[in-house]
Amino acid sequence: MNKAGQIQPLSEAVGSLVKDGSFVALEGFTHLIPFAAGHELLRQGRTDLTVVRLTPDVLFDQMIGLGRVARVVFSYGGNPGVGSLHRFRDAVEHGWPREIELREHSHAGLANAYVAGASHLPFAVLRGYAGTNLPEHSEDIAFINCPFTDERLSAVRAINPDVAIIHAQQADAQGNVQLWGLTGVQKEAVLAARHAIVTVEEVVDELTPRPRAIVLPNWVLDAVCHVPNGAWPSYAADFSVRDNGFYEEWDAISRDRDRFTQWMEDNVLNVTPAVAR
Amino acid sequence: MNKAGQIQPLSEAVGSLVKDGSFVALEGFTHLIPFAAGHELLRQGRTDLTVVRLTPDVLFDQMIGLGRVARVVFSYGGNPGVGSLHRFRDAVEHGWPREIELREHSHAGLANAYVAGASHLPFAVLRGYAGTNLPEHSEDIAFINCPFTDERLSAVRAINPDVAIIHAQQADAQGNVQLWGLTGVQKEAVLAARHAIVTVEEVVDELTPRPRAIVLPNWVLDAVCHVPNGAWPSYAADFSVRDNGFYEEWDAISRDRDRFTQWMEDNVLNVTPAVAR
Amino acid sequence: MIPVDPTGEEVMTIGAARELADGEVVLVGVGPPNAAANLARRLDAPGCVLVYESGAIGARPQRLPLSIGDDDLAAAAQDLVSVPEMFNYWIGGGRIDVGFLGASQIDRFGNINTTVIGDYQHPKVRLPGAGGAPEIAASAGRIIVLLRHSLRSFVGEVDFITSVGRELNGADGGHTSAVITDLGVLRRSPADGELELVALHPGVEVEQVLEATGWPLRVREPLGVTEPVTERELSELRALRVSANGSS
Amino acid sequence: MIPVDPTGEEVMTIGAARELADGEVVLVGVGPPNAAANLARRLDAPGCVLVYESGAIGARPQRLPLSIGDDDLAAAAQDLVSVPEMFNYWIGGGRIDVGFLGASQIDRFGNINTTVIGDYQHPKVRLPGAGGAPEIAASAGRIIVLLRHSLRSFVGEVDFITSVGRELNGADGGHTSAVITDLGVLRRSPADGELELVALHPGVEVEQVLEATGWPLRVREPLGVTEPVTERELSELRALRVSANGSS
Repeated sequence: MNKAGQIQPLSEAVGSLVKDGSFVALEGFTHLIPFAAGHELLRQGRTDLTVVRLTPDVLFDQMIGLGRVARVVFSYGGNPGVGSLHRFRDAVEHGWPREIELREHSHAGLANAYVAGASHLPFAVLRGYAGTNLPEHSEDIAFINCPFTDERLSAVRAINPDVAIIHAQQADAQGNVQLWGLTGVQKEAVLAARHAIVTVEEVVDELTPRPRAIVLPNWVLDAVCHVPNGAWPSYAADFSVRDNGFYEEWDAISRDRDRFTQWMEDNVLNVTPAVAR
Repeated sequence: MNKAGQIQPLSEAVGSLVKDGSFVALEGFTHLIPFAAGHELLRQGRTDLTVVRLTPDVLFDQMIGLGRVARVVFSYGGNPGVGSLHRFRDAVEHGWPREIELREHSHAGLANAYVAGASHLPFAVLRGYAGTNLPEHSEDIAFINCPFTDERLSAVRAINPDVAIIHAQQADAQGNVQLWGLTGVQKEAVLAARHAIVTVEEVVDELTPRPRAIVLPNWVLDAVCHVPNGAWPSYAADFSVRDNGFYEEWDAISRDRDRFTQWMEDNVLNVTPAVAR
Repeated sequence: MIPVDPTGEEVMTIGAARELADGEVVLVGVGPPNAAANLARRLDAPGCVLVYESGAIGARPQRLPLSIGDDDLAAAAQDLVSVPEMFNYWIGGGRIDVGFLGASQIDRFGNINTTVIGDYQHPKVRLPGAGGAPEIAASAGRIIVLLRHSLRSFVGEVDFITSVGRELNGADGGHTSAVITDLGVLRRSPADGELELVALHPGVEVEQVLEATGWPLRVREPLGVTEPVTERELSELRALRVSANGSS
Repeated sequence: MIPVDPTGEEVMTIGAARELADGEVVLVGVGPPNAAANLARRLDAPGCVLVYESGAIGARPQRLPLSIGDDDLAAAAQDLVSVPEMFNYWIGGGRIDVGFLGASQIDRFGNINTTVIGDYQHPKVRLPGAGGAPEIAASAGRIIVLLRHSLRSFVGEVDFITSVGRELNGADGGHTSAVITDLGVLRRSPADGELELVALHPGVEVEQVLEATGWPLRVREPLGVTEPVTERELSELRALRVSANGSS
């Protein structure tokens, strides 16, 4: 199916594709995290979201702390190299500013749930989960027997988000996208979702194949948006470096409810993003 | 597990790893077909083999025609762009020079059998096979129900060959391998097999990452052998082009049992391969 | 003026090329479908996305690929992916609008046999087998089969169902929606999925088709006639073939 | 001469680094395991292959990675693969000899909790969760846990089993084989898989360990003492840390 994704402003892409209550994947495994797109979604007031990501970090902490998230599907919720996600913990431990529902996986389980979603299969099979307490708290994990060996294995329910949002290094003028370096589960997230938005560091005339890259042709994308530095404080290899200082700073900002709220107003909600990128 | 694959002569690699009766994958999907290694195996007299490949073409036709193959696991047995594999047909239709057992898949089924093998899982799930006559002639295809949706899906038994043999463009001096272009199921075949042999076009000091490449580190390989043009009449992108003329010529050579046998003696069995490559 | 009359295979290939709408995502197999898809891209469907099961996505071959593993095909593609990814994410994932398939036998419901003629265990003719066809047939939006008309190929019952011709659950769409032959065009009945003759190529009589079909073929009224092959279509197709031969 | 005495964490990290044999394939998690594996590579196991769940295979970082997604870590790796491939082909595929894991709680069988302190639905402390640990624990040849000794961490029963500590079917090998703490070394009993104190770090008394362990810890006789930290080990570790700080 040819979605013929076009280059367009981020505000239009998010505005037309993300609704209140949408199931949104914002993927990026330690690299290329789509912060700018997530912030745009917050500025547009979207709420009651189900959000999914293997490694919810500061971006999900921000969304959760503003009360925009009803449900988080995830496998590791920490501030990498720093410690806790305080807004995430506050929501789970004290229901502030609202209760959130958790749908919890291991990385292997959630990655394979995307794989199943991308493959148009209702589930995926893996080892793992056996003997852990994870299955008893999840409707998305089950056990099945191998039809050949009768071995017991785990199964995870496929994930098919309404919208997948990722950040990449490059698009060409037709909206074909290339990203490289640690590419995580981004291909699977895009192919599993009904719609896909990609923000990119730069738009070039033609994509030159790069080592260790994945390509997402425009016909599997709905929108491509030119947003330089759209991963900050995460990074885009060959364009920026990870702002480790900000991740450490976030620990202090997010510990306090009022300071967090004020910071979000000053730095995300009441900010006009650079235009005409 | 670190197999610490070393660079060594092809004759030693094949001699130490392939036995009569071995289950051998010789993979290459329309590109990088390991002809030289297959011929070495024939010269060493190996027989009663179970051989697996998605697209058995001229190489398997040669092995089958010499009576070295007891069983073929495959999904498409033709001479691409030319027509039938006459030795394969003669064995199936007339049992010449011996009966062979077929274990037949679709591409999707066999590719996923390798995926399961590489993932240390006993089976893989896919759509497909439903309504076809393939399952009733296979012990390697079954049907299972999704534990979440109860949808009926097909399952294929994992494949774990004794040895996988592939051809690649490059190795470095430590035996790390890089191949690029159409890479088929080669990574899965190597990772699914107990042992792996790779023949390469060239040995370089250091591998430079290439676009559209896969890398097989030496610790998943048993042996790496320097065999320039080791894919002929197939090709290695950026090193050689496909010898389409030979594939057409093969049609005539292989139609006749005597001409075939003579050709194999003159061109494969009684040939000393170039040494010290 | 067309210098030489089109052959049956040329009429068939051009008829298949006309089936594609611009921008569609097309899974291309070996043989005549390969020519048809590449011809369409040079005619009225330049935005078609060609996908080859060998792993090439968005292939833009400069010459007609001789096999689906052609070097030129890989070099000019938008991306190359592994075969498992191709079948799981791209074909199985439901991203293909049109699958072109060939066949050795086809029946009235569009079931395809590429496995054996005769009994499976003791075949009269051992055919190449399934390849990617079963999953392409099951996953693509619609399937177009290219096949020369003959009693050997158009049979009452295929000896072996390699790929299923119609939706198993009776749902709309999918599976064999059209068969383009050297004599005319068959399409799937919206009512029950049986193939019906809907058009003859110019100069072909309906009796020729019925005689070359191994079951009582339904004829849809009014029976159409396909547009004559144009000079542009034929010259583009022949140029494609010359480029292929030049490369071998 | 060691300029400054090693801290407890340094003793623990160096002890973990000593567990690796040259050439082993090591799955490295965040935090202290990261330092231990990179230290081993600079000491007696230069041929160790470092694998990060972020997708880096054969990583050769020039400085200590701050997170498993460090840019330097990716750039110098032998290869980068997707996260699904990492978990399916490399970790699940059984290619890892040693998995280094951290923990918030551990029990006598090496079961690990990184999910919650307290009740799952109403936790006292919500921890980050599973990450890659359950499958690493289930698939690696052996698991080494790095954890500072305290009653909060070494508990009679973990509040939540995130990763399983011993083979479910009682088979040899696999799962938690050693716990390196700031006080000493615990190893899995070959008989029943329970963790036993096998060595103390120099200057540590056995009572200190027993008091910091929330179950009646078995002591294997004769109880050993680990080799004192060498100047080379300590200076290499400190150089690693300086390089990490210098990069932030």
